[in-house]
Amino acid sequence: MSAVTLGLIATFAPLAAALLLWALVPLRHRGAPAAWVTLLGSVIALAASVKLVIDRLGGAPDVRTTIPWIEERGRAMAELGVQLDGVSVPMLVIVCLVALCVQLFSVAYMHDEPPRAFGRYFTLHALFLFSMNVVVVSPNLLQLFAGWELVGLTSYLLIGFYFAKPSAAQAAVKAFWMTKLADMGFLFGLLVLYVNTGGFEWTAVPGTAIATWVTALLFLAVVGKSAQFPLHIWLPDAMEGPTPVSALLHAATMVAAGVFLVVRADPLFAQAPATREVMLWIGASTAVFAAGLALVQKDIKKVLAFSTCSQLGYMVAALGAGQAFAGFFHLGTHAFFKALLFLAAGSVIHAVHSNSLDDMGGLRKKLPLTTAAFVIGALSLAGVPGFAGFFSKDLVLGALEGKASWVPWAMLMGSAFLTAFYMGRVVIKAFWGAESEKAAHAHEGGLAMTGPLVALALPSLGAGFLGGWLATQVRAEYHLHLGLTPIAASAMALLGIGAAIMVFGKGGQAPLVGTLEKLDAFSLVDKTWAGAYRIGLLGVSSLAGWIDRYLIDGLMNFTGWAALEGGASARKLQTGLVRDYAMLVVVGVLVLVLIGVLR
Amino acid sequence: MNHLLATIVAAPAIAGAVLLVVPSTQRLAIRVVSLLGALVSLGASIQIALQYDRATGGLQLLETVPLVPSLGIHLKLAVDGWGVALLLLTGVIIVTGVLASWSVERRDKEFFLLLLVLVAGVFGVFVSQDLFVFFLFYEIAVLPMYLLIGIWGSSHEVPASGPFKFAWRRFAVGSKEYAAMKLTLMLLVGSAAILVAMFLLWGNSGARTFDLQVLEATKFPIGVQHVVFPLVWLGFGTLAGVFPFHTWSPDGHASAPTAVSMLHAGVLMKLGAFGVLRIGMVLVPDAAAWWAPIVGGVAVVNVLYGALCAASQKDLKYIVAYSSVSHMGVVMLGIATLNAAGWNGAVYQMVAHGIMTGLFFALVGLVYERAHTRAIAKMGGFAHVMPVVAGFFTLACLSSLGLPGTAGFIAEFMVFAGAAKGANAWWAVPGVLGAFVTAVYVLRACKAIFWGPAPAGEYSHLEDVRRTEWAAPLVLGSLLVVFGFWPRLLLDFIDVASQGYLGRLPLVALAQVVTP
Amino acid sequence: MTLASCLILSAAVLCVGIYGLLTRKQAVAMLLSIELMANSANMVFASYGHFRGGPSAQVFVLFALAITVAEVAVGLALVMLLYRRHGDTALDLASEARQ
Amino acid sequence: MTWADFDPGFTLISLIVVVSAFFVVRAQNMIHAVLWLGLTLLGTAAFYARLNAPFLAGVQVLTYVGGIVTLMIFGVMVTRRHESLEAEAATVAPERGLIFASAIFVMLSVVMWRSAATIPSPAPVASSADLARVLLNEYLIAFEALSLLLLAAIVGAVVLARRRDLETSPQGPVVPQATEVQP
Repeated sequence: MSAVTLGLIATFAPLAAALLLWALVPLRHRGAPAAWVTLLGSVIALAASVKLVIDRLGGAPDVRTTIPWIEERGRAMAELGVQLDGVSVPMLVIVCLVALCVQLFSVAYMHDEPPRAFGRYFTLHALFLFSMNVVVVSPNLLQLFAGWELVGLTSYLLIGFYFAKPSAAQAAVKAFWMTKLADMGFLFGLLVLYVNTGGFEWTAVPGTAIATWVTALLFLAVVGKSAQFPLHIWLPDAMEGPTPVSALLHAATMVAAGVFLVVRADPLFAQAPATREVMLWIGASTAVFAAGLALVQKDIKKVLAFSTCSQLGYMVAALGAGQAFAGFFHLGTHAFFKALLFLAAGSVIHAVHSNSLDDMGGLRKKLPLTTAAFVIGALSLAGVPGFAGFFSKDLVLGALEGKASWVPWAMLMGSAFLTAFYMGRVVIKAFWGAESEKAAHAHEGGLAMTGPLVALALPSLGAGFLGGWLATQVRAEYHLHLGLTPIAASAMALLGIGAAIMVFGKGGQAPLVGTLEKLDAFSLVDKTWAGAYRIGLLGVSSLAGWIDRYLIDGLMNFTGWAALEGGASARKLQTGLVRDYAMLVVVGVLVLVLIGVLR
Repeated sequence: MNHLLATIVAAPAIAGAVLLVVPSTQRLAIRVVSLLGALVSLGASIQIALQYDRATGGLQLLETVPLVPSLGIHLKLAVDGWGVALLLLTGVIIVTGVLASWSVERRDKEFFLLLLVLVAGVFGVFVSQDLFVFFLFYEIAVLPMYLLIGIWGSSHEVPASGPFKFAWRRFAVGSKEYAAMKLTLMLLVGSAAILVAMFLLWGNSGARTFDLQVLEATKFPIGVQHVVFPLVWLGFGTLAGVFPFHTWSPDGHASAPTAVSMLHAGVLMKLGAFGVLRIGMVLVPDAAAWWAPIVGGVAVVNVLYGALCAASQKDLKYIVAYSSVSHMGVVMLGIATLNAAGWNGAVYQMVAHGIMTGLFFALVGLVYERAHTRAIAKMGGFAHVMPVVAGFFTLACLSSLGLPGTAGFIAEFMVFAGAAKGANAWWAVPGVLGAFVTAVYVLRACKAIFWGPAPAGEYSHLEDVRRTEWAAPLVLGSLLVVFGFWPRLLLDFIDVASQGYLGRLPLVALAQVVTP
Repeated sequence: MTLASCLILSAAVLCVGIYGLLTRKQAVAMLLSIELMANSANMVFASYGHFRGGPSAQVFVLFALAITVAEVAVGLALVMLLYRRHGDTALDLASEARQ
Repeated sequence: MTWADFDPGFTLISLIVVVSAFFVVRAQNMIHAVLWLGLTLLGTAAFYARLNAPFLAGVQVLTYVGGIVTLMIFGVMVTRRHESLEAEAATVAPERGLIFASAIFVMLSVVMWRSAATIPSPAPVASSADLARVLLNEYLIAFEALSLLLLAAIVGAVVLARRRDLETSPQGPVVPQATEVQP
């Protein structure tokens, strides 16, 4: 099979599953069979993408095929297609693998849902995988945008999966609005690019000024999708969705689409140093800011959510530093260990029926496998040498080393410490310490739950060693070097873990926690956006509504009123007396004759 | 020469005539006859699309019958690419509209009769190539609306307020009679403007003919063009909801019964935009090029202002109605760009919005029929009892906000790309902002109606879609997605027509277009 | 006898008729005033006919006479109706048009 | 205009016509008013005779004086309210009428004076035979249309006047009048 066919299979197998489930209502309503259909689609997609990787290992070249999508004056204005190269093929594998693991996990995790909801859940999962693959294989920015919006849609629908809960409904809408707000940047960027280059190619060379505009606008969308400051507020709320959804969409793949976009559009971004500078700072500050907030969350999923923000900040900072490969590599390893962390957290939540860290404790005896998985994920996330996260984080930090300003580098170093520290907190609070009341009846889930954990733990351990191969794929330089950065980073990770054991091992509190908690509770960014929404949008819209009803339409009513009133007063001329009418005739004659005389 | 175009116009009219002799007690027969008339039209429109040669373009399937040769009036029917797309839209909407109004109780015979007359007029407009006949059909399409809303509509109250409060005592603002009267009067004022423009064209054509092809070939004096274009723009534009002559639309669509809202917002508003495009832009291109910045500026107001107004509404039907004002602004924006992308987008948006708003109104009608309320505040959690309605409503919302994969995206994207390429690139900014505001209000409404805890009390036993009600969501929903993924189904027709007509625009306007 | 004097005579008759129309209340009296005015119009016709020659003017007078007769017939019928309805012939009573 | 142009016959006719017309509109008694109208119409007939239009004069006497005046008298009698006739014949707003009537008179006089100045002198007389020829050739269609009008007037008058609660028979006076006018 040709590479294009395989790419198409990887993309459309999940869509076929989704369509099948959409059309065959009884199948969907049965529940369990729907899961198998979706899983089958994902397996096919994964198989196709693995075959692609094998082919590439065998030296298969990059391929790119397009067909016209939108036409203008008989010429293709927009195209759809498949581009399979060193960026999209590894990404395809990552996405399909994580998705398959998460779906498999979901079979057990969502077991208690009513069959209809279960079917809907898996239909949406299939749709998500399709949308994500559309993003991954897209040969141009327009198709990427289409997939981008579609993953946004599935994210919206999956966050709102428990739509009966008002908080979930609110979170879904909020996520959609925030990302849609940012996506306006994407659309504007596309328009600017189109006007100036006549296409949507990321290989275009429109000149620095235009490139800066385009990339700045695209980056706006990245800020929204990848939950960077100050548009990150939707991501913690998105944890209202089922935990596997958080693992797949809001940790491993969808939020990483922003990073993927920048990696893809690297040729464009390379022409816009100003944009990169902004990215560097925003990424670094998000990394620190989110890591700080992760420290004080009581909800295990929210810790992970803020951690995702923080790690995405790393990637964005690396991209800003001009090291697209570092960001991409971190994206890959992060996808594995963050999905692992979320699924392990899901396993915990499934066992204790609570999200709150306070309800957990001492779970390592009840849930040994989950504990092992979570710890592997946490160590990887913390960047302990040898784990996947170490290699990629080291690359990110190395990218920043030696930049004009050392501040971002220091910020990321600081947040590396914080990362290890807050992960240590979670591990200790959840798995060590005294056994909580709810933990008493906890037990491991079935094979469907543990299997994916194992499957994801392996790459979390070892994916770091694939960096070399990945670098050849994207034609980047990659070599491990022993310098200041790896040593400092390892030290930070170990220090953080040590500090966590020292502080939390005895049930203590970290310094500054009070301040951070207040900061978190106050949630300034959230309030600012809410205020902007209430005043800026609702206020203006009610004003517009009032104007339309009472001024514009009022004016129309006034016209009608004036006509009616005018008619009423004109009617007074109609006395009904023949004599008066006759007199009017006489007056008329008089006027006519007068005109005749004077002429 | 076959008679497909005559068939498409005549089928609803004949069905209407048959309805006259069907006794009003035969309720099923009435519906079946109406449905047959609609189905024949739909079939004919599909057949037309199949027979139309997309490679050649231009006017095809010509049929001519002289009516008043001494005045240059001919019943000349032919169809261009735009017409094909809009005929398909009309056919789909009328079939689903008839099925959606299956449960009309009161005076159903007259209801279906008027519906069929109306749709015959719509078909007539899209296929007539004689200005006089065009106008005649236009009026046939517009006028039944008065009765349809006045008799079968629904009323609500609008409290008196504002500087024109004193005018309220003259009208029952918000009642169906008020809505019907306002709609009819405003559209008739528009018609009067069109009539004047029409006779100006006729008088200055030299040939004393209403034949559109002859008029197209005529180079009108610039002075005449500058009088004709604003008349055509505002005359037809009133029907297309051009600010500030859009206020008939929210009240009219909110008061109208389901099928009528579907047809009116779905198809009739397009007549207005089609008129501006086909008469204004094509017949008087020099003035059109001069006026385009103004048309586009007003359209931008329409997009953003309509969206903001929709965001402030508390009545479900008003939200949908104002969204039409906003989306028709996108159409007018596309028209004003004066380039292929914009025009293609405008016509595509006509179809996309027609399907989308038809779906919206069909679903709103379903909800209203069951819950007996349109106030969003009273609803909540309806997805528990009517999941199918919720699903399709969400789909309509997504197309409305221009999500890729739905027809709305293709249309809006082309319009914005056209605007960005055109002389006034900034038009794209409020356009995209309008799409964002749309996202806010449609999803908020969607959440408020369908999401949340399962409804209790009187709403706990609302039924989901059943029997003929399936038609509108299923057909229109699928088309939204199909046209969203495979735009060439329609674009091939639209593009060939746009190419043909664009050649007529003066070079000044074309020179402003940045060609990459 | 000049054309001018003939015309001024007819103008005088016309104005007397107008005066009557404007001042009388009785329907019959108003009809009489109208008759005067019609008569004055006929006089103008006849005068011009005399001074410019040709039979056309006289033909028109004849026609006008016949039309006047028709008018009086219908007018009187209306007066009868008015009388039946209101028991009076004051035309002011027939002012329903105001409502 | 000199005394040589003074035409006593015309002056007399003028006086009769104007004065009697004045009494038509001023008479308190309606019967008197109708009779004054008869005198005006007779004066007009004499005027026609002086204008060399004897046929017109004849028709004037026959239809107007003979027909219309009779009809009017019937009308007055039928609709008469015995007890309050005098009061109802009263006039309203005589000043207004006077002002408008005299204004019109002044205007018309000016216009007519100017217009008359353009017509030089009396032209050859048209005989009754000429009249008949023109009437039945050139104006035949108008003539026939007129008979149709009269028919319509008759029917209209009958329809209007005839009611179920019939007290008097109004057809009587109308029908002979209509037949009488046929020349």
